[in-house]
Amino acid sequence: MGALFLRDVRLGLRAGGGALVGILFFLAVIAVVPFGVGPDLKLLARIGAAMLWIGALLATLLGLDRLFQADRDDGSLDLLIMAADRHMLALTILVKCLAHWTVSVLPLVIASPLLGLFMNMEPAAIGATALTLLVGTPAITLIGAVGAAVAVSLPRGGLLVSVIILPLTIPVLIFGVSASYGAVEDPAPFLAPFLILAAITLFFAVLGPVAAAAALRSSAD
Amino acid sequence: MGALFLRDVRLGLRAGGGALVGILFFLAVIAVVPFGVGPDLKLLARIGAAMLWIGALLATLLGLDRLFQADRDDGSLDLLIMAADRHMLALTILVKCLAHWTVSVLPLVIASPLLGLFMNMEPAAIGATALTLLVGTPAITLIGAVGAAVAVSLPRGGLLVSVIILPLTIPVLIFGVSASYGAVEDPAPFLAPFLILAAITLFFAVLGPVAAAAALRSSAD
Amino acid sequence: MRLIAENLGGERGGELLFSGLHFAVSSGEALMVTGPNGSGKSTLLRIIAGLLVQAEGMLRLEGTPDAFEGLAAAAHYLGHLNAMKPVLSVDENLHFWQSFNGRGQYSIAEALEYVSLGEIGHLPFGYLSTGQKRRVSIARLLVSDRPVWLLDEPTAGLDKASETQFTGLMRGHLTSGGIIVAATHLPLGLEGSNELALGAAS
Amino acid sequence: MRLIAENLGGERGGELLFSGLHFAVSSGEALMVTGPNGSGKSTLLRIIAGLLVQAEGMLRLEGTPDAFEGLAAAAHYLGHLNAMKPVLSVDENLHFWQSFNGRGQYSIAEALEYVSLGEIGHLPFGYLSTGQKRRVSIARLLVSDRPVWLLDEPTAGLDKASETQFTGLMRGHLTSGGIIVAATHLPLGLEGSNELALGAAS
Amino acid sequence: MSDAVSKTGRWIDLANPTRFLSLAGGILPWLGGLTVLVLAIGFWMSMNAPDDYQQGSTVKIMFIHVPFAWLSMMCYTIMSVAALGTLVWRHPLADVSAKAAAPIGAVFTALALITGSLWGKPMWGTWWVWDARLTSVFVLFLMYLGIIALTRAMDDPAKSARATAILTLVGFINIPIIKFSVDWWNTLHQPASVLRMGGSTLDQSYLRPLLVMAIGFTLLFFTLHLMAMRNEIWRRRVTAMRRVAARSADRGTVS
Amino acid sequence: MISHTGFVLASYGAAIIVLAALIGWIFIDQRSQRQALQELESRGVRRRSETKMDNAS
Ligand code: HEM
Ligand SMILES: Nc1ncnc2c1ncn2[C@@H]1O[C@H](COP(=O)(O)OP(=O)(O)OP(=O)(O)O)[C@@H](O)[C@H]1O
Ligand SMILES: Nc1ncnc2c1ncn2[C@@H]1O[C@H](COP(=O)(O)OP(=O)(O)OP(=O)(O)O)[C@@H](O)[C@H]1O
Ligand SMILES: [Mg+2]
Ligand SMILES: [Mg+2]
Repeated sequence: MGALFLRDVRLGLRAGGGALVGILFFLAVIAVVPFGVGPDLKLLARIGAAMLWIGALLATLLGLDRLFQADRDDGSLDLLIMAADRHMLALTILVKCLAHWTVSVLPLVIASPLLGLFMNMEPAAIGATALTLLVGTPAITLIGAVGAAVAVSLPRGGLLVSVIILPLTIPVLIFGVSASYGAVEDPAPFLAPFLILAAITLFFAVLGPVAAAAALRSSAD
Repeated sequence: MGALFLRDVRLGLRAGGGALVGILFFLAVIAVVPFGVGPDLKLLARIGAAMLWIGALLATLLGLDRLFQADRDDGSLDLLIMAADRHMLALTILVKCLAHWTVSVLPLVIASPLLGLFMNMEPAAIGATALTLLVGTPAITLIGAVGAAVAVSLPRGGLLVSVIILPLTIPVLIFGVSASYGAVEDPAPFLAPFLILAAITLFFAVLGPVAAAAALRSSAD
Repeated sequence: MRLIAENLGGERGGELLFSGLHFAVSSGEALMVTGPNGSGKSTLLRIIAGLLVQAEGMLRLEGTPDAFEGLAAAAHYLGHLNAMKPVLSVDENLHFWQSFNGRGQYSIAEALEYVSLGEIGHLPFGYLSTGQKRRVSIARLLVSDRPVWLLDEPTAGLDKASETQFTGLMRGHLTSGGIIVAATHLPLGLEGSNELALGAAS
Repeated sequence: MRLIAENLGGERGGELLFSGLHFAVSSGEALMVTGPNGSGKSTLLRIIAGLLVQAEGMLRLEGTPDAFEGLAAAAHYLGHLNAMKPVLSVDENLHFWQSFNGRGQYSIAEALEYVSLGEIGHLPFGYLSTGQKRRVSIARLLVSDRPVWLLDEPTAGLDKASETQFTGLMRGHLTSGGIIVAATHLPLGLEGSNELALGAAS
Repeated sequence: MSDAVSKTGRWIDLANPTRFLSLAGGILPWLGGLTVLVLAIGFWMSMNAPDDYQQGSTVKIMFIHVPFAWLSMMCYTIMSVAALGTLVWRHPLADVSAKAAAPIGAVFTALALITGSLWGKPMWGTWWVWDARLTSVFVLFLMYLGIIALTRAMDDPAKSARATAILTLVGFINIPIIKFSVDWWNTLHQPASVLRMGGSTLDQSYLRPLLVMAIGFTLLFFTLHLMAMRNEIWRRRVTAMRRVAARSADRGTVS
Repeated sequence: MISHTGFVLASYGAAIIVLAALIGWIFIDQRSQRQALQELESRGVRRRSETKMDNAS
């Protein structure tokens, strides 16, 4: 399993440039919002957490559709499926998701405090947002894995995978953003939505790989 | 050339699930936003244009990296390059870009007024945004084509692409968004950024394919 | 150990390609699946590998060694595709499959030596010629142990010397008690192997 | 028409694979390029097709027919990859290459008939078996006219019947004044063709 | 069906598409007739319902809005059960049922959205707000469309069946969110007043036409669903027969 | 009380139009599938499973 993780991380770094595309897209999102909101720094600070979350959510979608496609195209997927007795397929998928998250999403999480500064957010809000991103974004990747597995036999699943995934990621977004706000605004609680967010991630850490495994198994032909 | 356009459009539609998927994707992206920033209609109206542009950027980027990769992986690219005497390679690339834009981005541009309504935008802002999207998004595709061509020629050039090419898309985004705002907010001008946007598109309509052709020619191996 | 198929049928896109197949392959034996293009050779191999579900009939491996549970776990599958990543080096590719499938009799260097690619391990897989790629794929069979080898046109693209070498490898696998099922258009040079001819199709 | 190479050398990754090649192939002649894996057969074909630049020497096509300018424009290249899209139907794939490369002597239906895939045109290309895919690729050579055929292991995956059929197609192309350069490990059944043996490599 | 067929055999019989077709053919005219009758009565009753002292005549929108909203959720639930049927029992009709239901569900959801919007303008002063219930229904609509797009994108029904089933099941999470969104988040939208613990709080003069309309639209849904399932079975037969025809012609020319 | 007859009419109208379109589509689909089946059957094409099933019943 360690080997699979390493291979996927290497591939991501070497071939796709995944990390940077994500960050650049993230940057683009953050760069453009102030135009809309205008020079109102207060307002900017208020929607900062939301914009960071939306940016991270959308950036995660980039490249997610090829999560299994690439392995299918060169025949690796067959062998991964055949090894299901040794390595439970769901676990294999979990590891692949982790690798994707490490390469494509973790850099965003690390960069988010910096962007929070750009958005004039308070330190507490920045910290809370980074923390919620760290805890919440894996859920997006895990949900995405289901979409990627369902659409694996479509050579250009890109948009379709996003369409399938996005509605399902909305709860993650809601709780992520509300936890970030909870850290600064008084009546709103932080812990409750944060715990729900963690629970969602754990829930999809089980459901996502299992559902994706079922989809992949039926896709083999 | 007509045949190439048709083939690529067909591929995009068939493999990705049809033209509707593009619109659906946009709908899903826009639906995500109110969850993040909250149901504040005023605020939504203000960031509406920015969100529409971000959605369009994301849709363009999804799958753009595979513009030539897919053709290379199945050997078509060799034959397209060999036919350079019959069909100038830059023209071939332009047609491929057009097809990609038609399938992945045009539906979004057409759907954008509807989404503007959802975001509670003013009629003038909606019209301006749709117009800037129509004029500006081809530039993103054309810039992306250069990146895709470089990525094909350098198997480990993924990073390079995102560092060199993608930042070029940010000016497009910024001029697009500021032109959209110029149409409604008084002190901001509309025409100046709009003309710059058009100029960028025209500029890359020439430079993009030529640069991509050069990269592809040197890539064949 | 015995691979047994009873009344096996395979379909593609709702259409039965073959049916009522009976065969049994014991330790040390090889089965050559032959037939014209589109007759279902690859389909049969993928059914044995557990990647497709049979339309009818039964398939089982009797006397599986303890280390493996089930047919798929006990089988190496060498399909048309090489299952290697072009941007990773040959060593990295093989190393991954070795760690993933479990360490075998041979080390990576030894396995590469067996397919005469001793000095090529550091090159990205994508830089190899067709035949060299196929040989790296064959080396994958050596770096992990599996008693059953399912080979789909294994010698496509190999030169004469590599072909004989590969025949030697297969012989070695058989004498050490393995089973081989191979789909092929070209004779693989294994004397005394059984042949299963699939029906004619377009 | 005459394809002439003088002192031709080819390299890969900075390493000279072959050098000082001299050959000339006239209308109606075939040249078989042979050699072990990695000896540079595919490299040579890609150089002739203009997809790679030669390291040294000269290459030219004398007496090119008027319709074509330059060697690359006058050549059909059949590489290892089939250059077809799995999601499009066979007909759509062939139709695209026909429109892109120019209409030839045969219609798509006729070309498919020539490779015995007459009724398969409506199926998505991805549904075909390996040999059927290769045969569709061969049909691509027929739907547009090119005097020079560059074939890289054209018969890989073909069954016996299709192989003979393909030999017939090549004969037809030669008698109508074409040129064939083929890289191959297996005899293609063209008697009287010249052979170019490339040096030994790993 | 002969008398010999026992009750326990019925379900197995239904698994057979041919039996299903003949059964559907028998039921459909009656079901269709009943639908028209109930809908006509419901329409008449709702036209004669008194105006609300607060909402005026717009309360009449309720008689269609609420059934559409209910049906949009029911249809997804049916599809989820069918998805279980595909995945667990591999029932051959389950996939047909799910695939046929999706467009109908999408239409009912769209109508719930449209009538809701048309009600919202006079009541709330806006066509649309991004509150929890409205948005979750919108998400449901998107999910219907996503499922339709997925089934259309794959041409092999056997392959798309399981993929779609998995997606449907994962998306079922949304249904409880829609149902309870009004309780979990305080929103503009009405909380449940008909289907709730402790009995309905709605006045009889509105409850009766509403229930009749709801029954009528439910009957309409089942009629259309049966017809669409029948079409889907026929469509699959046509594709299978076309393939066989092509193949046999193939054999004829080649060997 | 203000009456909003326009909105009521619009919502009933929209419902009727959309439902009519759905029903129409289903009927058109039904006709085309039936025609295709009849055309194939008249050409003598049979499904593979049909023979089995006919024997069984
Ligand atoms: C686009 C906007 C709307 C959407 C998507 C929507 C959605 C729904 C849904 C899903 C239900 C079923 C709830 C359940 O069974 O628990 C429902 C019921 C209902 N809606 Fe709406 N609605 C919308 C607008 C409105 C408006 C504007 C009103 C009136 C002011 C309204 C009044 C009601 C009422 C009275 C019920 C019945 C609740 C019950 O008795 O259970 N809706 N709506
Ligand atoms: N993914 C698929 N979907 C539907 N049909 C397929 C698929 N793959 C193959 N087929 C069909 O199944 C039949 C058998 O294919 P298969 O690959 O098993 O043949 P084969 O005997 O291996 O042929 P070859 O010698 O060309 O490799 C072919 O007619 C092919 O069209
Ligand atoms: N893209 C590439 N980059 C660098 N080196 C390459 C590349 N492709 C091939 N080579 C190297 O060039 C040499 C010749 O490759 P080529 O494909 O021409 O061999 P070949 O004669 O066609 O062999 P085969 O019989 O296996 O097809 C090989 O040693 C290979 O490693
Ligand atoms: Mg095969
Ligand atoms: Mg070669």
